[in-house]
Amino acid sequence: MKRVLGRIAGMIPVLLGVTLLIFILLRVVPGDPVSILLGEHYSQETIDRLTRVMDLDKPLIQQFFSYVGNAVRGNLGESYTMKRPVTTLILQAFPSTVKLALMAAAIAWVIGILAGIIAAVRQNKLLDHLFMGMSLAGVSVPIFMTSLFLQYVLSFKLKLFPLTSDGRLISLILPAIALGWNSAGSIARMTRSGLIDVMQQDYIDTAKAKGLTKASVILKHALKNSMLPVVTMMAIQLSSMMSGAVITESIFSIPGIGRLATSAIQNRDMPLLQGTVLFTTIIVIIGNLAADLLYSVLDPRIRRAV
Amino acid sequence: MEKKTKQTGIQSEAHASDIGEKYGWKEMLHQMWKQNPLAILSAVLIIAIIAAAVFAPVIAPYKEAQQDLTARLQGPGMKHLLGTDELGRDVLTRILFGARVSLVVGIIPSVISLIIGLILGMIAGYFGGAVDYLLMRLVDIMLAFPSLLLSMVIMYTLGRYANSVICIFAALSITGWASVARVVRSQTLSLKESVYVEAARSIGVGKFRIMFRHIFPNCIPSLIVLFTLNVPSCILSESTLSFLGIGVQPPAASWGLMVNQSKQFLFGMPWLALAPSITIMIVVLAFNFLGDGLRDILDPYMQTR
Amino acid sequence: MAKENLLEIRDLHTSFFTDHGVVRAVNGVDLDVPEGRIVGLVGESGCGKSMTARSVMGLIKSPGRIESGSIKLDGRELVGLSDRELRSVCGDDVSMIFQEPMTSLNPVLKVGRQVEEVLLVHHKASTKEEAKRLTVDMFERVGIPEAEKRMSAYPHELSGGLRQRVMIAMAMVCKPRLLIADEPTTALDVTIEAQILRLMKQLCKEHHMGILIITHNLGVVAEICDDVYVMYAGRIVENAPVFELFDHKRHPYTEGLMNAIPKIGGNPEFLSTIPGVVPNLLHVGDGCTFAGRCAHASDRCRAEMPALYEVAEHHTCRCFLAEREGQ
Amino acid sequence: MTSNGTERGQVILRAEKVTKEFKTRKKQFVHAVSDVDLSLHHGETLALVGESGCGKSTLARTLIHLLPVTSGKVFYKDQEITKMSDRDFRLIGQKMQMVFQDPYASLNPRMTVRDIIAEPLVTHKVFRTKQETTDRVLELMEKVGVPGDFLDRYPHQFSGGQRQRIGIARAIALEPEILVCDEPVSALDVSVQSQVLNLIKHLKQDMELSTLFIGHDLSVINFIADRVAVMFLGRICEVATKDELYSRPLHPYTSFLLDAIPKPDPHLRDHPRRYLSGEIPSPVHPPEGCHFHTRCPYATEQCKREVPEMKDYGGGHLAACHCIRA
Repeated sequence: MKRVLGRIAGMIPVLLGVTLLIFILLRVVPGDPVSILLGEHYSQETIDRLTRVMDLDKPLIQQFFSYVGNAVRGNLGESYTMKRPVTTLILQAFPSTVKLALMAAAIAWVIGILAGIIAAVRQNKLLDHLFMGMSLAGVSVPIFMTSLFLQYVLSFKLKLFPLTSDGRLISLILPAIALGWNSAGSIARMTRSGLIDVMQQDYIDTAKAKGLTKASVILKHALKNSMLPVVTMMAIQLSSMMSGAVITESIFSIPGIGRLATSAIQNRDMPLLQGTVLFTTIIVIIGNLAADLLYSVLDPRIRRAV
Repeated sequence: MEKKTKQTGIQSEAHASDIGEKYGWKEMLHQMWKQNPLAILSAVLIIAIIAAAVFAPVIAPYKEAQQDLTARLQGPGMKHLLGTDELGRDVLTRILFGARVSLVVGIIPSVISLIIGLILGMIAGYFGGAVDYLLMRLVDIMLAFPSLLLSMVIMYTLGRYANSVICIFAALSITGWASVARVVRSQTLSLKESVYVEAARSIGVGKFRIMFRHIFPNCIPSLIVLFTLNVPSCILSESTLSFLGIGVQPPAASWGLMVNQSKQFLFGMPWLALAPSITIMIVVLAFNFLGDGLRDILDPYMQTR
Repeated sequence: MAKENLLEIRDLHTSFFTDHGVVRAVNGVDLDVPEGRIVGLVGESGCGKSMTARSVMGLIKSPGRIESGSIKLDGRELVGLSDRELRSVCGDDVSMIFQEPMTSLNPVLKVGRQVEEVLLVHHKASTKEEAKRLTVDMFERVGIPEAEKRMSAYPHELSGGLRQRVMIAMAMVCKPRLLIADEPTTALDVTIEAQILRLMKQLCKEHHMGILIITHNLGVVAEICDDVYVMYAGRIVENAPVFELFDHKRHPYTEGLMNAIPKIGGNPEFLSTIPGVVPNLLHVGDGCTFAGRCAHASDRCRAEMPALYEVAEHHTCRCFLAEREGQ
Repeated sequence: MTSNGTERGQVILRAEKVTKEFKTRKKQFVHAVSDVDLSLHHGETLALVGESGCGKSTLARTLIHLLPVTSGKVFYKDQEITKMSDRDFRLIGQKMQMVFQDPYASLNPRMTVRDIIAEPLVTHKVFRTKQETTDRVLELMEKVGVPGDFLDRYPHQFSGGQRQRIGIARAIALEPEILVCDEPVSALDVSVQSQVLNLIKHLKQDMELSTLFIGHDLSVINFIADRVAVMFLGRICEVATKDELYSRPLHPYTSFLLDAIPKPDPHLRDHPRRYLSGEIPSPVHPPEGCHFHTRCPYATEQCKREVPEMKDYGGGHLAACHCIRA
């Protein structure tokens, strides 16, 4: 418990750093937000008034702290273009992204781990080469390409799935496959190398000498040890999945966080961009924390050391 | 060799009399060819693509921006091997010229992030203490961002001031150095504890000499591997940014941008999107195969990404 | 001495097919372990002693494999058995303990469970409760204090000596006929080593089992073995009961080895040494593998491999010098 | 080569109440070395013996300034070196060199033998030209018995014994006065071990080295040492000349240790011997009083409370035990 609290406390500087970094990156564009807000025709007077209202005349550090203060209370400002609170927009978009990410993660984990185990067991045999080639291809193919390919073949040509998202789960299957395919590759490679590494350990010899057959050696002794590093992989996967969601959501027109981010960039909507990036990053940090804690629950060497 | 003998449990003491063997790069290439011919083939392919990019003006069938408005959106044929786009530009020519942008964008940010990551990682690992703490929190912060979103933010900010290719360099370097720093730091930490570094200290070798003579050379194998695996991920990031329309800006051409421009014709003329996509895939795959092969040879203990 | 042989190894060849060539790690080894005796297999690292033991347990890793020969346990041939058949023997009739107690136990499983598992696999216990009871009992027998409590410890929570005791408990819990111990005390401190050796001796006596100890330490051999095999570069070079071997060593290698170790009591100015290094098993010629380091080597030694000649009762030696003496 | 006019038998390195603690990640302290007094005389080989984790390697490292002490003082001749900065220590440091346990790990795999042996010479700018350095390296290689043709080979091309010879060549390159050998033969095979032990003994005689030899194998120490210090859990419990110690051990731990060694003579196997029971206590929570009392069959109430003082039992035979009746 102490460890959990310690880890949560350790998150705070990272969270502040993340906020500060986004803030600096976005606010080095002076005066910009106002002109975007007003469009083509405006007077100097209006600019000044708006600048004051939006705190843009205050020193940056003060702006930062008022932004953090507001953010903690759930207020991420108001979108320029949609004229609605950023928090509301994000909370509306979030469920779609969660659904997409969960489906993609399920696909990635099931395929990745199974392929990894089979490849490790059949090391240097045909199946191993086949799976590893496929997973390397999975890592190497741009997500937009998988997405466009699936869209063209399965939706456009074969008409098995809707072309774009319509809110039904079935319309999320293709984007989830496109997104999960990529992660499945890295998970399979990690699982394979982890399992092969564990199979070289002395205690595997012990297990064989005890009289366990190959299958039970793998299931009872090797798998748990080799899954430990894969758990840490979850966090990294979460981060890249969030990146991938931006692309798939854009291609399949899913009204999720990624869509929000792309449209914020296209419309130069600074508060919206700031809000979505901050929000996704926090999700990733929480994911990291969860993976870390899970790791320490699974590994007795860490668990008992507390 | 070392690895093999370890596996078989026959220690090197048994091989004492074959002191004559030397392991030069030729031996290594030979071994790699035996173990992993795909990696060598990939290296050849990469060299060929780099050459094609360099000599694009010579080998391309048309001029870089040559438009033929009478032959727009043609399918693959004899005159245009891979067809033409909506402005009647030859797709093959564009891919060849696009290779210049895509490869440069793949390589330069990798070099920059490698250098930054190496320096900061070594400093953090070797000096430890507060420096290490601060640098590692910075790395945590950088790694917490989904990289595409961070690049998007950087493109958003810098996009108005600089050429889009320069912006991509910046964006990919800023997002790329942190993972390099983390690997270098952990290597430095373990090397710092190694007996031969202690031996050097016992002789009286100074800190900086230890860093350059003992720690840095032992990091090189993983740096080579990191570099070969960073290039494809930069190429992927660039193509993704360009695909979303916030990367390379026309008239410059990159493979990602070509896919972006052909998106609107996807259902009618899929080959337009297919050609640059497949090019990206092949190049990235080649780099990944090479990186994998190099890792097996140079650094059997490095974890998969 | 006419006891029944528990383990009979005949002309065993185990080789590794590496990229650089074939390494003949075990090159025609004959070895017997009779019931109720402790047999030592000594040699320096890389001589193939561990590979001999691992061949028995089917633990040779790729690119190695048993090429030919026979390994009989209680008259039953082990070479050529399927994985499933071999596994039903291992841990039950024959079991093994390893050199590194630190890495030989699974770090994420409780030690109690790791021992219970052997009983369940070999159907020596029908319920988990029974397995647990037998395990606690075994823990007490091998001298693990607070056995009940230690059952739920993880390996990293135990000291090296205790871990090795857990390994021994694991190996003994099914009451095997034969125990193979691969450098069981090398990683331990002397005071702990003495405890473990005493335990093994006692177990051998109580269970009337055979023990094969693989070691490089002649002290350990002198301490607990009844019969000794000396191995060099993949071959047995000398075999004799322990007193016979130490009192009437015949092979120049055995002699060199015994003279090379510093002894308490003796105060030589310098130690006698065996010149040179162990030959590379990748390139062994036709002659005696020890010829390059042997002071008595003749042209014949360099051209031809001597056979094992019987020099006394139960004492064989692979050397042309012994051939002459033996006749 | 009588170094700086130091006489044989004079104290060259001395530890005074040296204590070394390490902080673990859990903010506990590992008491690696506690209150150790020890002196190394010129020209002698002093062996430091004990089981793993007793602090013998740590003690040796603090003596030659490789590790800072937590408290206490170390003197080189009459100069205190404990608080010297690395820069100030440079000159004295040349006089103290070390040979490491693991010949596989102690040589940088990416340096050639030439670079490895030349490193101390280059670091301390002993020679002006490369040729002079190379000549010296070749001379050193000959001295330790590594053929000069192997100058540009890498460590992985050598056997363990040869690597250890290279490590020794590196350590004697600066003609040190003090050589610390940290279990230099425990990773080697028996036939190679004797070669390396002979080499160390030769060099010691040739170069008038004062040697601190760390080991756990009492028979190796019997061969190489003049005097022996026995350590248990961070404290020295007995110091005596080799002959004294082996024939008349005073501290119970020493005699148990001597009893425990498996002797390479089967005729001795049935001699009555005593077994030390129990395990070595943790250096994080060492027992109160005498550290050995938890395993000692003779322990009294006094042993559980008071740390025994080191007493001289004649002829420089020191022991720290409450139960010795002199």
